[in-house]
Amino acid sequence: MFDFQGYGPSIFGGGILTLELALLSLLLAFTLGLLGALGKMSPSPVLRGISSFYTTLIRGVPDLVWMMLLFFGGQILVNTFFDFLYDVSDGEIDIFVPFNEFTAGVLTIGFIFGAYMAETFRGAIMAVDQGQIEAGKAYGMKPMQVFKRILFPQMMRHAIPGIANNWQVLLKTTALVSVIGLTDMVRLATEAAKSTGDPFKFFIPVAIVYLGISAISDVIFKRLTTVYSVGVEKG
Amino acid sequence: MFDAAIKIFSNSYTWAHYWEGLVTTVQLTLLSLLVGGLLAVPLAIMRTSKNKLINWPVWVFTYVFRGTPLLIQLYMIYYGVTLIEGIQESFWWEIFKHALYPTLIAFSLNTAAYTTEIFRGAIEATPRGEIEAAKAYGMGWGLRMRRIILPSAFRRAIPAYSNEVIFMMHATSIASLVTIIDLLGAARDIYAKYYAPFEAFIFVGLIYLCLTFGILAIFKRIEKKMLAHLAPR
Amino acid sequence: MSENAALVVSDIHKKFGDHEVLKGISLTASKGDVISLIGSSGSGKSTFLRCINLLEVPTSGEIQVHGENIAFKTDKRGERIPANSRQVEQMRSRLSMVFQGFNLWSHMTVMENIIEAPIHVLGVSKAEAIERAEEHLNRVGLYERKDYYPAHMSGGQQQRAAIARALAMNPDVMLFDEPTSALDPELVGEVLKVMRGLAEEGRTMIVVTHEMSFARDVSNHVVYLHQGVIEEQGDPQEVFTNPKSERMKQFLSPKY
Amino acid sequence: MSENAALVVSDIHKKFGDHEVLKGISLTASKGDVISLIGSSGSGKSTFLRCINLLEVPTSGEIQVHGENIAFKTDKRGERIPANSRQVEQMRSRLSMVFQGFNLWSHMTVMENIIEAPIHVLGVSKAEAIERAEEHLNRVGLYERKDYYPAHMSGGQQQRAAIARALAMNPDVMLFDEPTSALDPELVGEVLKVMRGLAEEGRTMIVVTHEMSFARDVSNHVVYLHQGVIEEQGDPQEVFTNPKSERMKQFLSPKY
Amino acid sequence: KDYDLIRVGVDAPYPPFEYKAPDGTLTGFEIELGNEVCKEVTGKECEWVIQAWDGIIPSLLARKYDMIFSSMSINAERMETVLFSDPYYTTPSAFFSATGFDPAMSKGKRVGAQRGTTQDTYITEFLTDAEIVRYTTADDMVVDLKGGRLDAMFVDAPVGLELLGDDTEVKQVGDFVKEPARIFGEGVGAAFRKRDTDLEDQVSAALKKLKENGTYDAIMKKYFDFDIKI
Ligand SMILES: Nc1ncnc2c1ncn2[C@@H]1O[C@H](COP(=O)(O)OP(=O)(O)OP(=O)(O)O)[C@@H](O)[C@H]1O
Ligand SMILES: Nc1ncnc2c1ncn2[C@@H]1O[C@H](COP(=O)(O)OP(=O)(O)OP(=O)(O)O)[C@@H](O)[C@H]1O
Ligand SMILES: NC(=[NH2+])NCCC[C@H](N)C(=O)O
Ligand SMILES: [Mg+2]
Ligand SMILES: [Mg+2]
Repeated sequence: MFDFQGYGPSIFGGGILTLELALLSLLLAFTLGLLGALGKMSPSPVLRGISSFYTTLIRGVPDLVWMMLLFFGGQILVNTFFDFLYDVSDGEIDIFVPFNEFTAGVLTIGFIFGAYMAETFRGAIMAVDQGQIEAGKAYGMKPMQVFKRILFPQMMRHAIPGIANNWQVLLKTTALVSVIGLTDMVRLATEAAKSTGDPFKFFIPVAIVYLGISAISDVIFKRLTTVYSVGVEKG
Repeated sequence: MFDAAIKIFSNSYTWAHYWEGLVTTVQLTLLSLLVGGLLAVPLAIMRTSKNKLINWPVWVFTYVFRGTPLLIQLYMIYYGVTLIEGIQESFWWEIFKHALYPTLIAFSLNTAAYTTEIFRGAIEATPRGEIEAAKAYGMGWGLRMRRIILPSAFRRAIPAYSNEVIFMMHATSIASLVTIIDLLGAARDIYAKYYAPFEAFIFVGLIYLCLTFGILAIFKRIEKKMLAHLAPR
Repeated sequence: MSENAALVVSDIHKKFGDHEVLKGISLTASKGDVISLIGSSGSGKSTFLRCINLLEVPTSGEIQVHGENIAFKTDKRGERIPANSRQVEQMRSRLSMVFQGFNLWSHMTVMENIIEAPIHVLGVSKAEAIERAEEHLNRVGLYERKDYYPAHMSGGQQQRAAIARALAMNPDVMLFDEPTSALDPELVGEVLKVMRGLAEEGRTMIVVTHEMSFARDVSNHVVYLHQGVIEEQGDPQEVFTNPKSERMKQFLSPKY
Repeated sequence: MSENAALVVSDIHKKFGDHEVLKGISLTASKGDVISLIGSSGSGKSTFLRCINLLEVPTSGEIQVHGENIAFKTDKRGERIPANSRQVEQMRSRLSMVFQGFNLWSHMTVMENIIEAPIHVLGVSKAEAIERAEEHLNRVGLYERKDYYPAHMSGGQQQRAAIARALAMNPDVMLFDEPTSALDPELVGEVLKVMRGLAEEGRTMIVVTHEMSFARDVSNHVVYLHQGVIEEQGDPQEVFTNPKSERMKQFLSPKY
Repeated sequence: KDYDLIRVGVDAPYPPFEYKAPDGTLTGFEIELGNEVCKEVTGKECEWVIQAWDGIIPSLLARKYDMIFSSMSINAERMETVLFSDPYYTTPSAFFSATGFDPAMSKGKRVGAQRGTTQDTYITEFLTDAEIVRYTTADDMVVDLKGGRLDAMFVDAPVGLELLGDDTEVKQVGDFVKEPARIFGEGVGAAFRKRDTDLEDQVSAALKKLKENGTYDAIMKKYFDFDIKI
C-alpha cells in the first residue's frame, strides 16, 4: 500500500500544489464573487448587466472548456496586449509575460467559482436586515465603512454554507488542471499509474487525500460558522 | 484572425466533427442521467432508512463519490477495468473495449451519488402530516412511498435536479480525456488541426451555452407543470 | 359493550418516555354516535385520537373495530407494536381521520386527493371513485374547486376538501382532531356547518374540539379529558349546564 | 428662523413614484427643543424623520443643520440626490437616529455597538470612546450588560443600548422613530424614563411617538401630521387640551 | 543576437526521447542532446516546458517557449508555420499489435495514434475504414493497447519498442513505414517561430558541432543500439 515505486515524494509535492492552487483560486473567487454580488445588486444598470453576463456566461460553459480556452488562448491574449504596448511605445516597452499553467489554472478556477460565489453572496447580502445597514448610514458611515464594518461581517454568517459548498466543488475541480499540464497530484498519479500499469495503487491514495482535505474543511467551516454566528445563537 | 475562422468553418469536416461531438455529448449526458437517476431512487430510499445497516453503505457511497474528483473516478474505472482478471476473455470485453462504457459507468455512479442526496433531501422534506394522512387512510409503506412520498419528493427535487443536469452535461466534457470525441474532444481535434484555440474553443463554448439554456428552458416548463401546486395564485 | 358498537376502546394507556399522557381511557362509539372530546391543551385529546387509529401505538389497552380486536406484539426493543400491519391498514381504512392541519396531499388536486385512497386502498375503480367523489364534493360545497391544488384554496375550503376525502372512504367512524382550530374565525362556520350536516345524517363521529357550541348542540355524548383521564362525561346538555367536577366547571367558566 | 436653530427643515416634499407622502413640511428645532411628531399610521411621520437625515432624499425642500445647508443635485436619471456625500455623512454624524426596531448591530456587543461610530466616524480614540461609552451606559442603566450581544437582551434593554449608541455621537439633535412601539408594554416604561431624563438634560430631540403622555408631558412642541401636511402644531398643553382641527380631535379622542 | 536562456517545448513521455523519471526529472535522448545544444548557445541547460503534442506548435507561436525539441518530423505542411533546424535524427514509424494486425486489412479495427502527429495524418489518410482513436499523449495509447482496447497503434518505431518494454504479447507488425515523404518528411528537427532565424542558425550550428565532436554519439549510445544519426 505504501510502496509508491519511487513516485511518493513527487506526488506529495503535487498534493501541496493542489492545495496552493485551490486556496489561491478560492481567494480570487471570493473577491470576484463579492464584486459580482455587489454588481448584481448595484443601482447601475451597466454594472448589473456586466455581472449578470459574467455569471451566466461562466456557468453556462464547462470548466474544462474555460480552462482550455484560457490555457491555450491566454498566452496569445497576453501577447496581443503587450504587442500592442510594444507598437504604441515604438518598441520602448518590450515585455514578455509568461502565462503559465498555474496562472491559467488559478484564473479559470477563480473566475468560474467567482460566478458561483456571486450568487452565494447575493443571497447572503439580501439576508442581512436592512435596518442594520440603515443604522450604519444614519451614524454617518461611508458606504465602504458600512460594507466593511456592518454588511460584510453579518453577511458572512449567511454565506458560509454556500462558501463551504463552493469550496468543496472547487477543490475537486482542481483535478482538471492536470489536463492542461499542471503537475498536481492527479497528473502525477496518472503518469505513475500509466507507467507502472497499476492505477489503483496511485489513484486510491489520491482519492483519500481529497476526502481528507474535504473532511478537514468541514471542521474548519464549522468553526467559522461559530465565529460568524457570534451574537446570534442563544447564549 | 477572421481568415482563420473562415478557413476552419468553411470546411465541412469541421461541421461534421462538431456534430458528431454534439451527438456524443448529448448521448453521454442522457444515458448517465438515466442510469444514475434510476439508481438514485432506491438508494435515496435506503438513505432515509432509520436502519443503520441500510443507510450507512449508501452514505459511504455518496460520500466517496461526492468527495473525490470525477476525473479520478473516470480514470480508475477506465484504466481499472482492464486489470480485472479474465475480463478480456469474457463477453463483457466487447462492451468495455469501447471507451464509452467505462465512461458511462463512471458518470452514472457519480450522478447517482449526487442525485441520491438530492432525492434524500426532498424525501425528508415531505410534510409529516401528509405522511400521517396516508397512514390514516390505510396506506402501507409501499403504497405510501409510491403514491405520496416519492411523487411529492420528485417534484420538490426538480429545481435542485436541474442544476445537477447542467452540472452533468458540463462534466461529460472530461470524456474527451479518454479518447471519446464529444464536443470538447472535437474542439481539441480542430484546435490541433488548425492551431486555432480561440475559434475551436469559443465555438464549442457557445454550443455548451446553448445546451445549458436549452436545459434551463426545458426545466422551466417542467417546473411550471409539475410545481403548479406550489405556485402562488 | 353492545354488539353493534362501531368502535370500542378499552383502558388505553400511553407513555412518551417516562411521561404518561393517557392513564387508562375507555370509550365506546355506537353507530350514529357523535362524541365530542374536550379538555384543556395538553390533556391528551390528540394523543387519544391518534391512538385510536394507531398513529400512536398505545402502551397498553385494547382497540376493537366492528368486533375485531387489534392484535399487538412486542418487538425486539421491547416496544409494543401492532402484530399485523395488514390488519392495521384495513382498520384504518374504516376509520377516517380529519386533521387539524388538513394534511391534504399537496401535489394532488382536490379530486385526486379524494379518489386516491378509495382507488389504491379500497380497490374501487377510478370511474366509480370519481363519481362518488363528485357527490361528496357537492356535499361539502366544493364541486367547482375539484381541480384546484390545496395551496390555492382557503383554509376552510381545504378542511372541507379533507372532510370529503374522509367521506370518500365510506368510513365506519370519522375522527376529527380540532378540525377548525387552524382556521381564521370567519372560516370556522363553513366547516362546522358541514360537520353538523354529517351528524344529522347519522355518521359516527369522534370530534376533538374547542368549539363548545358544537360539542353542546351537535354531539350526543361529551367526554371531558383532564391530564390523561376522563374527568367527566355524559349527555352534553347535562354536562354543560350542570358540570359535576370542579375542573370541568373551571374549564367551562372562562368561555361563557 | 433663529440663528441658533440646531435644525431647520423647510418645505419638504417627498414622492414615492406618483404617491406624494409629504406635501411641504417645515420645522425648526432650536437647541433644547423636544418636539413630538404625532399622527395616525401612514401619515408620513417616519418618512419625514428619514428625510431629515437623508435616509430618504426629499423630492424638494431644504435642510439646514447648524446653519449649513445641505446641497442637492440631480443625477443622470433625473433624481435628486445629495451633491456631496461627505457633507451628508458629516451631517448624519451630528443627528443621531434611534430606530423603532433598535437596529443594534447584531454581530457586536453593546459596548462595540456604542464605540463603533465614534471611533470610525468621528475618529475618537478607542480608549476615550470606551470611557465615554461607560458613562452613557451608566446613564441608561445598562453598565452590567455591556458585553452582551443584542440578541441576548430584552427589547427594552436593546432600545436603551440604542439610545446610548446615539448619545455616544454627542449629537446636536437626536431623532427617535417610535422608540417604544416595538416593545412589550411592560418594557415601554424603562425607555421612556431614559428619554425623559434626556429631555430634562436639555438635549434637542425630535420624537415620533404614539405615547401621548410622553408627547404631552415631556415635549415643548407637538406637531400633528395628517396625510403629509402639518395639520396642527403648538404647545402640547394647548394642542392636547384644546385641539383646533377636527382631525386632531378625532385622532385624540379614541385614546382618551 | 545573444541568448541567455532558451525555453524549450517538449511533449513527454515519449521514451526514449523524452520521459520522466519517477522522481519527476526529465531525461531521454532529446533532453540530453537538447541540453548540450542549449549549453552551446547560451552556456546553460535548456528550460524545459512540457506541452501536450496537440498544442505544441500553437504554444511555440504563442511564445510559451522559443524552440520545440520533441521528435518533430520536418515536413512541408509544418514548414508553412514553423522554421526547422537541420535534421538531427531519423527513424521510421511502425504498427504495433497483440493480435497480428495487418494494415492492409484494417476494416473496423481500432487503430491508435497520437493526435496531430505525422502518424495521425498517415492513418487518417490511408486507413480510411479503420476506427481511428486519437490520443493526447503516447503513454495513454500504450495503456489502451496493452489493455486490449486497441487493435494496433502507429508510432515512431523506437518509441513503440521502448514503451512496450518487455511486454511479449505486443509486437511490431509489418514493415517500417517511411513513405510518403510528404507526410513523414526527412528526419526530425528543432522547430522555431519563423522570424527567429538567428536562433535557428545557432542551434543548427550547435547540432553540427555536437555531431562532429562525439557528444552526439555518446548520448545516442546511452539510448540506442542502432544508429539514428542523420
Ligand atoms: N410524540 C410525543 N412525544 C412526547 N410527548 C408528546 C408527544 N405527543 C404529545 N406529547 C405530550 O403529550 C401531552 C398531550 O398532548 P396532546 O397533543 O395529546 O394534547 P391535546 O389535548 O391534544 O392538546 P391541544 O389541545 O393543545 O392539541 C402533551 O404534554 C404533549 O407534550
Ligand atoms: N419606500 C417607500 N416606497 C413607497 N411608499 C412608501 C415607502 N415608505 C413609505 N411609503 C408610504 O408612505 C406613506 C407614509 O409612510 P410612513 O412610514 O412615513 O408613515 P408613518 O406615519 O410613519 O406611519 P406608522 O405610524 O405606521 O409608522 C405610507 O403610505 C407608506 O406606504
Ligand atoms: N514528443 C512527441 N510526442 N513527439 C511526437 C512526434 C511524432 C512524429 N515524429 C511527428 O513529428 O509527428
Ligand atoms: Mg391536540
Ligand atoms: Mg412610522
